[in-house]
Formats: sequence, structure tokens, C-alpha cells
Amino acid sequence: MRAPGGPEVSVGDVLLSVDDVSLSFGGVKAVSNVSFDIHKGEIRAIIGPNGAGKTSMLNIINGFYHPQHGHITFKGKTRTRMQPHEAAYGGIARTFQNVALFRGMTALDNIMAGRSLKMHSNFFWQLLRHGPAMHEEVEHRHRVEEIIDFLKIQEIRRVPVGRLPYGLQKRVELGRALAMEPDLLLLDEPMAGMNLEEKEDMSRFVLDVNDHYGTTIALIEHDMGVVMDLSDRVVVLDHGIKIADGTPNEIKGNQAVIDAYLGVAH
Amino acid sequence: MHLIYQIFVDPFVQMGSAPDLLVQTLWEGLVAGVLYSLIALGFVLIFKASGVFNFAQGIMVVFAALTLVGFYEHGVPAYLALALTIAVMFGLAFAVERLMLRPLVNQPDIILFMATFGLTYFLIGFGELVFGGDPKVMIASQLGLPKGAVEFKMAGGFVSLQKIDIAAAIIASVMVAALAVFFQKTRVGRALRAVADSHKAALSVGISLEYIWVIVWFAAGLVALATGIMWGARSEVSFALEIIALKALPVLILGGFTSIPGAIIGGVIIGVGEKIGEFYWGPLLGSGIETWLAYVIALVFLLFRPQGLFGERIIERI
Amino acid sequence: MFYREVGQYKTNYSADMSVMPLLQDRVGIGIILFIAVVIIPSFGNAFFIQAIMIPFLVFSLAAIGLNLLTGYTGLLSLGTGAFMGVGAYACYKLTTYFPGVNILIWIVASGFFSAAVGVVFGLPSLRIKGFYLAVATLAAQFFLSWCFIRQPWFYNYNASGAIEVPTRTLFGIPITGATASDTARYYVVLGVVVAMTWLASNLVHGRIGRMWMAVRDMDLAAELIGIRLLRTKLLAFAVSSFYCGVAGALLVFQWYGSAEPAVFDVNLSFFILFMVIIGGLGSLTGSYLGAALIFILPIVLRYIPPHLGIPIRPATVDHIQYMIIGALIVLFLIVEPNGLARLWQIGKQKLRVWPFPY
Amino acid sequence: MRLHRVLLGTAIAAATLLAVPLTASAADGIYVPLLSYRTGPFAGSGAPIVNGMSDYLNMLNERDGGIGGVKIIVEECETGYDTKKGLECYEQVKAKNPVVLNPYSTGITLPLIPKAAIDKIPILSMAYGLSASADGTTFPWIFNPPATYWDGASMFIRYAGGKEGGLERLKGKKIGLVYLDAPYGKEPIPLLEALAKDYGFELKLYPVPAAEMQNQSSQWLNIRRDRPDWIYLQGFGAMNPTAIKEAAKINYPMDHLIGNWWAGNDDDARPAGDGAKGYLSLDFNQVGTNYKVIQDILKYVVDKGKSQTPKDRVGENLYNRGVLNSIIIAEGIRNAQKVSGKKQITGEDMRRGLETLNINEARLKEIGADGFAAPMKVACDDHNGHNAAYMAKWDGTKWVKGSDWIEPLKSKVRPLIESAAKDYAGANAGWPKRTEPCDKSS
Repeated sequence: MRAPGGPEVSVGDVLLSVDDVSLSFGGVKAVSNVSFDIHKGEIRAIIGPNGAGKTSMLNIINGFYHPQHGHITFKGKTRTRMQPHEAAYGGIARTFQNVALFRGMTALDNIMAGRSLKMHSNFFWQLLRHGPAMHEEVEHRHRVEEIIDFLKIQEIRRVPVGRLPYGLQKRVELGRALAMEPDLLLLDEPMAGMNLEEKEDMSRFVLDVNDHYGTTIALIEHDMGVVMDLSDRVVVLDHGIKIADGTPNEIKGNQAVIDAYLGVAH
Repeated sequence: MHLIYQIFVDPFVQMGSAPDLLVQTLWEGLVAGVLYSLIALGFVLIFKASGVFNFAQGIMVVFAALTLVGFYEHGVPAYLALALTIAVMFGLAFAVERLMLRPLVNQPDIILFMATFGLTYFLIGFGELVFGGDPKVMIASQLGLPKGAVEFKMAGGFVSLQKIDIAAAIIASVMVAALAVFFQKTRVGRALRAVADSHKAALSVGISLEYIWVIVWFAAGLVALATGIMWGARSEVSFALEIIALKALPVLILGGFTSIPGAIIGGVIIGVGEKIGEFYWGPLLGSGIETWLAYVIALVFLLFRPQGLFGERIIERI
Repeated sequence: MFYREVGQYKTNYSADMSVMPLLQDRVGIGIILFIAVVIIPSFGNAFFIQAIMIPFLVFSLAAIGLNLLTGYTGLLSLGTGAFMGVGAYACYKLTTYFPGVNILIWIVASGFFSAAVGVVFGLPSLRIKGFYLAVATLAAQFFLSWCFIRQPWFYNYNASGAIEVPTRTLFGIPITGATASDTARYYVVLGVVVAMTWLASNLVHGRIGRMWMAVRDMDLAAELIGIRLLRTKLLAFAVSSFYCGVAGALLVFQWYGSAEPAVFDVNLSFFILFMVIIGGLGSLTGSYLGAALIFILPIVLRYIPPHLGIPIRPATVDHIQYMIIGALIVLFLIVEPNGLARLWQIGKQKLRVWPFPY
Repeated sequence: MRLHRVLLGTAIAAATLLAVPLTASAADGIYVPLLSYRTGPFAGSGAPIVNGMSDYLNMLNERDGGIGGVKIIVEECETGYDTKKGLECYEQVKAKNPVVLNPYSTGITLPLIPKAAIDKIPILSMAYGLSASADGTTFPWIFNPPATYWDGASMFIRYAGGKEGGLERLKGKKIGLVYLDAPYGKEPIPLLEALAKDYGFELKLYPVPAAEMQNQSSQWLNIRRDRPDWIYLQGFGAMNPTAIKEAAKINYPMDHLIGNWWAGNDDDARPAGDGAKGYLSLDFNQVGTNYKVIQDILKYVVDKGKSQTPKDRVGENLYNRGVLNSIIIAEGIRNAQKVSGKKQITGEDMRRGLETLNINEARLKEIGADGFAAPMKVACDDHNGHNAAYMAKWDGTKWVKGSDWIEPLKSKVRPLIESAAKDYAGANAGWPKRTEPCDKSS
């Protein structure tokens, strides 16, 4: 398997840069000529009104969509067409706007599944479930249990995620993403549909992930409060066009952004 | 070299040398295709409206035909028997909705699919219990369907079109036309299309699913009856007929599970394709290839167009 | 009461992750194995062993095979019968070419052939989903049956057009062919089926099992966590077909003793699918329960009337039996869409809290 | 409570299954199981056959109180022409030590052939199953009188030759075989190929896949292209009426279309009605009710309401064939009682009885089957007899005699049988050598 490893990037350098990327479905332009970059170790927010092309942007970054124009540079490696699993091997993990867990499996198995790409014992040991295979299972179970403790979901380990409340599902999904030990973590509206308390928990997790594991995070979020508190830098999209990019404070004062949100000029 | 000749030259030489056979083959393919389409139509109607992959369509064909002949053998005049059979098919549709679909509503597709297997078994047992397993002669002439054939000379040979086949083609087209009108013009038809698009939406605008399902299963039953009469007239009415229904499946892939025109055109393509293939290329492979040719055609096709000829495009989003 | 995990603490992960963490389960399996290995051969009569146990085990194995594909990976297949056929014919060709080699080796080896064929016909599964895939697998079914009928090479050009089973021995005891005793056949089948069930359960509890289920539950998300879809699906096809192939070989060599191509027709595929769905998708236990219900129930139904002394014609029994099976299938789906396996779970739950309702 | 339901079900199941052997204790009498197929796609031919079989045996019970004073215990086991169920039936009846078994399906016969010698149960596959099993030295336990499929094919060639004015006149002629694409259908091919070499006619094969039984237009288009002079139809079930209709469609001369004896069901020709007029089918039993044996059946069984045969269908072709089959069984039993000197015979005795079977004119008269069938003789090495058959002709509503008795080309068939038997024994390593001694024919 060819995992786009590339040179190690140190904190502060550009981890991922999006150059002049355009994507359209049929006639509809989802993203047009957008460029921005994400620095190693930062929390980067992507905001914008509904239909601004935020989710499409994430889908492009982890290779689910292929832009017609422009390209993505990740860890110094530039590519235009990347398959999702290549992105995963490269170190890009992701959570989804509407939870995309494996509903039939337990929370534990979901998170274990997140480590699939890190497990390599061969088929025949798998058949016997002994030797390397079992050893590997146990070793990764340790890592997974750390994550479970970190997210405080011990008691729901063995519950099929289909039966869990929404908030917990979001948490398990975060757990699955963390299990991949990503360099870049894409969070698509991690707090959508949560009450204040849950939002605070989730925010804490995001921050902890960021400094505890040093994971670079790009998140889409509607709750401005959250965005302003969490993120180091913010990029604003509207109708697929980048209208602003900067620190939370800069964005606060940016007229274009305000117009976009208030719906002026169109 | 010789093989290449056999594959790419010889068949066409044959076609040219005996055009009457070519025409006859095309005709046979067309007729078979029309009947495949009829069965496929039954599938499509039900799949469209209830998302159920109705495996029982095949046995419904047999059941309908048996009922018709059964009534007649018990001294009921042909047309009355036809009417009664239609009534029975309605009863069946009603029962299916009440006893099978309603309790299983919102179950995964595969469960409903499995349920139709149950229905198949039940109908096999019931049919044999009531009518006996022995084959019966279809009462085609009593129903006023024409007998004999029209023949016309052609290029030294002759082409003979069975009147019953012509009738089959006509009846099939009429049914399709009627269904098309039903879907486009009537209120129920529109409701049906709505259901096909989204059950929830349909419910929210106050369309009763139960009602719709009875209608489509009844429609499928009528289609099955027509198929049964036509195919029964071509050979005999026996449980072996059920096998024919499998022929409709490649038609479905080709035409798409939800498209009525797809079913028709797919049926004709498959019918003609397999007859031509069997007749001109079959001998090379040791014949009998029509048992799978249809599937292979459909499969190859599917690789390029996963949603079938007319099926709605499947857009995956996340 | 009887079924309590209380007090069974796991002090390390490997124990916690063993396939059967609960003592009761291990004891239960032990009892079942004891019955299968000791009780049945010593007390079961020829009919019970030859006409019920052997077919039941063979079908269970096939059901497990299909379950790995349909239940665990979510790929609906109607080609099972043909894949079993490939196994049977492969085994026949192998043992006629190399009569010297022990038949058990060939029975297992035949699995690899059907696995290969399975992979080929699994290729479309990347682009095709759901019922479209199901119908696509029918192509495999019909094409392969055609081969078995039309290509004399498969049945060594013999006049009857069917494959016959020569006598083969293990440690000097005949285990195939007419001279093999029921018990000998039974033990061979039992051995193979038990071993392969154990391997299957290892597989589904490990990484591969998780990958399959991930693909089943949400293939896009699976891809985004680094699971290669085609590879995983093809692996499922290969393993599934392997199991079906071995089941097919057992069917001919340990049960039928001779088979015409019609044995592996599409009805067999449906038959196995019933077992998987009624038994419970994504459950190995379910595969056994499903096989038991779908295969044994009709036999029982058949013998009930004569026992109750009801004067009823065999044919009529057959008809009514069809109706009952049909009705039962629908009923089961209504009562418990998740199959017998789920009922089994509920049962265990009840035992846990017995004598209290909950 | 769901659980309880399941547990209860399992309990009942277990109980019933363990109870099965209890019924195995057959009461005093000769146990003759009949494997029937009144259900499934082939029920059309299955029902009349098994009706005829059970009616004759019951008639013997009613009229003479069984055979040699011993009642015959007739029991049906439904196979639906499904090999799976057939094997299950076999295991079930095996426990009740039957004296003979009639599998009534090639698919069921093949697996039983090796078992017969082990379980000591003679298999009587009357004019079906494996042609090679006519070789008694290789297959001491299998009997397939009165004629094999190869005899049938040879009779067809003989008949065709006769019409052409001598077998040598077949030179350069085209002869087609329309057959069900399954072991049953393929049976005649080796013989026809051999004869094609000997007589210099061209053999054309038209296989009909089982799935396409009722969808044969492509096969008949091929026939229309090749224009074979004669066609032999080795079809079954729904395939036959379809084939006959298709033949009529392409205006194929009906008197040149000849079915084997399983293509001679009334239901085969009836759907085509007038279109089938002149269609011929090989036959080794007469049709109709004006034979004493049939009259007795009507008198003692059907009219007494002890049969499930509708009266108007007594005397149909396959019904009478069922009767003939039971005549062979009964005569076998009678012989067995003679050679073994026992009344309550075993399978072993039955094998000897069948091997010495000799139903001559006189005997046929005695059992009231005068002219009902050709005399047949089975011998130790020849388990078939290669007896004569005739052509039945469809007159638009019923079967009538269409020819005199035709002897098969035994000189051609026999060597093939023996070599095929050798091949079979060779292919099935460890095939037992015949140890059973021969009785001399009575």
C-alpha cells in the first residue's frame, strides 16, 4: 500500500494547503477557486452559511470528491486525485455532519475498526486468532481503551452504537477518528444538535485532542461562540467562494462576513 | 483464424443467406421479450411503489393461470372464469397487504424480499393443493384468443407468425399503455409516483400506503394473469412455468428496477439478444447459452451503468 | 439465574477478547460437542445420521459461508448453489486425477477453486449494490450450471453425465463411496464443519470481521477510515465461496454419493439464503439454527401426521408442508426480523434473569 | 415466551425424529415402497404412474389377498422429483426392509445404484435410470426391464429405417435428437452416435436446457434451419407439449417426430390437440381399459373408492405403464417366493426372483394382461431383456396403436452396455465384483 508519508512537518509549518480548488456538480458550483492552508498544530475553523461548500471542502481534502481544478498539498506532497483510503493512510481522519458510525457494531468495535489501517497481522494468523494476530488485538485494545477513558465512554463499550443517544454517538465517532492517530482531524459540525452541556464537553475534547495529542484540527461549525473560542484561524466560505481568512478577531470585524451571514448583497 | 471466421463472419453470412430465418428469429425474440417484459413489469410496479423485490411474481403467474383454468374446469364459462380470477388476484393483493406487508412495514429490504419467498412457498403449496400438480391446457380459444398462424413467403423460405403471439404483443402494449395513462393521469397514479419517491413524504401529504400497496399488487396480479394466459397458451399451464420468471431478472437490471419503459425495452433487448445469440453463436459454445447469455449481457451493461437503462441515478453523499 | 456472568471478571484483555468470555457458553459448547461426537453416533439410527445430521451439517457450513458474505459484509448473493457446485466438481476432478492423495485434502482443496471463482464473480460488487448485485450473482449461478451440464470435461465425459463418488479411505476405513459407514461419513463431516466454524468465528471476531461489518454498515465511512473496499469485498467473496465450495464437496462425497448438475441449480442458492436470513444475518449460531429450521422442519412436518395416525396422502402432506413453511417464514420475519439468532439472545437474557421476568 | 415457543418446537422435532424408527417395524407382509412425485414441475407424469402402480398392487390385495397369501404393504413416499427428498425417502424406507425400490427419477437412481448392493435392496428402474445397469454381472442389484433408453433409440432408428425402406437407406439422412439437457436426456447420445457411424446418417443434437423447457423457440429455429428427416424426442414433463407445439409451428411432419416412452403422456400431446395428430411415441404397454387386468382394477379398487385415480383417467398411457411396473414387481415377488421357498421374502430373495423373471405369453394371459405388453425375460447377466416396444400414435384425442412390436437392435446395444458398465466400474474405484450366485431362469 502506498501511504503518502512525505517529510515530517514541525509545528507551525504548513501541514496542508489548498490551492485554487474548484469543484462543481453538473452546473452547480460547490467550490470555486478556493485557496487556504492549515498549519501544523492549529485548530482551523471553516465557517459560512448553509450551502457555502464547507462539507464539499472537507470531502475534497480527504479524497471523497475530486476537484476539477486546483490541487491539494498535504505534508509537502501535492496531489489532484487521491483515494479516501490513501488520505486515511496519509493521516487524515474525519467525523461527519450526520453521524457515520457502523451502526451494527459496538462502540468498542467501532473504535477498534478505526485502527484497522494500523493492524497488519496476516490472514492465516487471523484465522487462528493466536500468535501475532491475538498479540496485535490486545496491543491495540490498550490504545483503544485509552481513547475510551479519554472520552469517558467506558460504560457504553459493548453497546451497539445504533442504540446510543446522538451526543454519545458523536463522541464514539470522534473516538474512531482518534483511533487512527491522524495528523489532521476533520470535524464536520461536531456540536450540531447538542445542548449547551454537551457542546461544552465536546469543545473540551476538541481542545484536549489538540494539545494532548498535538493533532491538527480543521472543523466546520455553525455556533460562532464555539468557533471563536476554539479556533486559532478561521476561513469563511460563501457560495463556494472564500470571502475571508484570518484570526477570529479579524473575522469578527469583517464586513463581507457579516453581509454573508445577514444575507446582504444577494 | 477459423474460429475468428466462425465468430465474426459465418453468423452474418447465415443471416444474409436465409433472411426468412433471421426475420423469424427476430420475431421469436421479440415475442419472448414481450413476455419477459410483462413479468418484469410486475416486479417494477411493486418495487416502485413499495421497494419490495417481489420474488413471488413468477408463482403469481402460475397461480393466476391455474385459477383461471381451474374455474373453467369446474364448469364456469370462460369469461366469467376470467372475471373470477381477477377477483381472486385482488383478494390475493389484499391479503398480501394485510397479512404480510403491513406487519413488515419499515423492515429492511432483504427482509421483505425474504417474505416474498415465503409467499412463493405458500402459493406453490396452496395452488397444488387446490388445483393439483398436473399440467393443464390453457383455455386460449375459449377466451377468444386466435389460433393458427399467418405465414408469408419470403426469400425462398417462409415466416410464420403465430396469431397468439401477435395477440400477446398487442395485449402487452395495451397493458403498458393503460399503466402509463394510469400513472400519469389518475390521482392514484400520481399518489403512487409520490410513494415511489419517498414513503415518508407520501404519508405526510396524507396518501395511504396500504391503499397504494393493494393497488400495485393487484396491478401486478393482472400483469401476472396476462403473462400466464399468454405463456400457458404457448405450452401448458404447469408449475414449471415459474422458472420462466427468473428470465425477468436480467431484464430488470437492464431496464432498472423502477422504470416501466425500462422493463419493456429491456425485455425486448434481452429477448431478441438471447435468441439471436443462441441461434447464430450458440452452436460455437455447445448451445444452451441462452440460459446465461441474458445475465452476462445485463452484467456487462451494469458495469457501465449501475442504475440500469432508465433507473434513477444513485448519488452517494455523506 | 442459570446464565450469570456475575463474578467472572476478566483481568487481561486477551481473556476479555476471547471468542467466548462466559463460562456458561464454553460449557454449553462442550455439551453440544459431546452430544454430537458421542451421543448421536452411538444412539442415532441410520436415518437420523444419514438423512438428517449429515445434510444438516453440510447445509450449516454452506449457510455460514453465505452468512460471511451476506450477513457480515452485506453483499447479497444468489450464486451459492453454483459455488457449491464448483467445490463438488473440483473435488471430483482432483480425486479422479490424483486418486492417491487423501480425499480429505481434496475436499478442503476444492474450496480454493470455488474461492477463485467467487473472486472473479465478486468483481462487479465494487460498482453494483443491493439487489442489482444479487441479480448479477445469478449470472454466476446460471453460467456455472451451464458449464456443469454442457462441458463434458467437468464430468469426465462419462455416459451418465453425472459425477459419481469413488470409494476413498482414511486410515484404511472407507469414508466416501457406498461402502463407507454412516458413522464414518458423519465424523468426517462433523470434523470439517466444526473446524471451519471455529476458524470462521476467529475471523469475524478479529480485524477482518470488523472490516467486513464496517463495509456492511457504511461502506463510505469504511473507506474513509482506510479500508480498501474492493479488497475487503473480494476477500469476503473468496472466504464465503471457500466455505460454500467445501460444503458442496461434502454434499456430494459424504451425502449424495453421486450428483447430476441439477443438484446445484438456483433453488439450492435460494434454499441456503432462507437458512441465512431465517437463522439471522451476521450470526454463526444463526446459520446453524437456520439450517435446522429450513431443512429439518419439513422432515418433521412430514412425519407428524403418520405418527398421529392421521390418514393423509403423502402428496397432500407435501402441499400443506409447503404452505406451512411459507407461512412460517413470513411469521418468523414478522415476529423476529433479526432471525433465530436474536431469539436465542433473548432466550439467554431470559435465563439470566430467571425466575424474574426482568 | 418466544423462547418457550422455540424450545417447545425443538422438543417436538427431536421427539418426532427419534420416533421415526418406531414405525420401521413393518407388520407381517411384503413391504413395497413407491417413490412418487405427485408434486413439483413433473407431477403431470408422476401422478398417473404412481396411481397405476398402487392400484394394481392394491387390486392384488383385494382380489387374491396379496401374493402367495402374503399381503403387500404399499406405501408412497413423495419425492417431488427432487433428489434431496428422494434420498431422504430411501433412508426412511430402508429401515422397514423393503423388497424392492422404484426410484422413479434418474437423479435419484444414480446415487442409489452403489447403495443397493450394500443395503441389499434391489432397485427396479423400469426403462429409465442408467442404461449400463442392464449388465447384471456388474450391477447385480439393479434391474431396468423391459428396455433401456439405448434400445428405445435403436427402435426409433429401426422404425425410421423401415419407413425409408431399409436401414441402409438412412445413409446421408439427417436425424435430430431433441433432448432435455440433463443426464436423462443425454442417455441415448452414445448409441445414436454409434449407429450414425454404422449407418452413415448425420446426427444433430438439440439440447433443451431445463430452465428453457417452455421456451424452446431457438431449438426449433435450428431444426427449421437443419431440416432433419427424423426427430427423436427424449423430453420430459412440460418440455414435451412445448416441443410438440413448436414442431407444429414450423410445420414439421408429425409422423416423423417420435418421442421416447416418457414423451408419451396424454398431457404431452393434449395441449397441441389436432396439431399433434400423427405424433408418435414409443411405448411398451397398451393404452385403454379393455384388458382384464385393468378391468379388475376398476372392479376391485377404483369402483370401491379405494383409489385416488379419477375413473376417466384409468387406462391412460402412463397409468397403464404404472400397472405394468407393478406387474413386474408382483411377478418378481412370485418368482422370489418360488426360488426361495419362503412366503415372507427379503430383498435378497427379490433380487433372485427378478433375475429369473420370465413373463411369457402364457403368463401374461394368466394375469389378464394378454397383449397388454410384450413378453419379457430377464437373466442373470442381462437385467433388462431388451424387449420389444411399439409406436403409439396420437389421433388428436387419445393414443392408438401406431405400429407392430419393434425389436431393438440388440446386437448394437449390448456391446455398448457392457463397455459402459466396465467404464462405470472402472471410474468408481473399489466397485464390488459380483459374488451373488446365479439361479437358472424359471
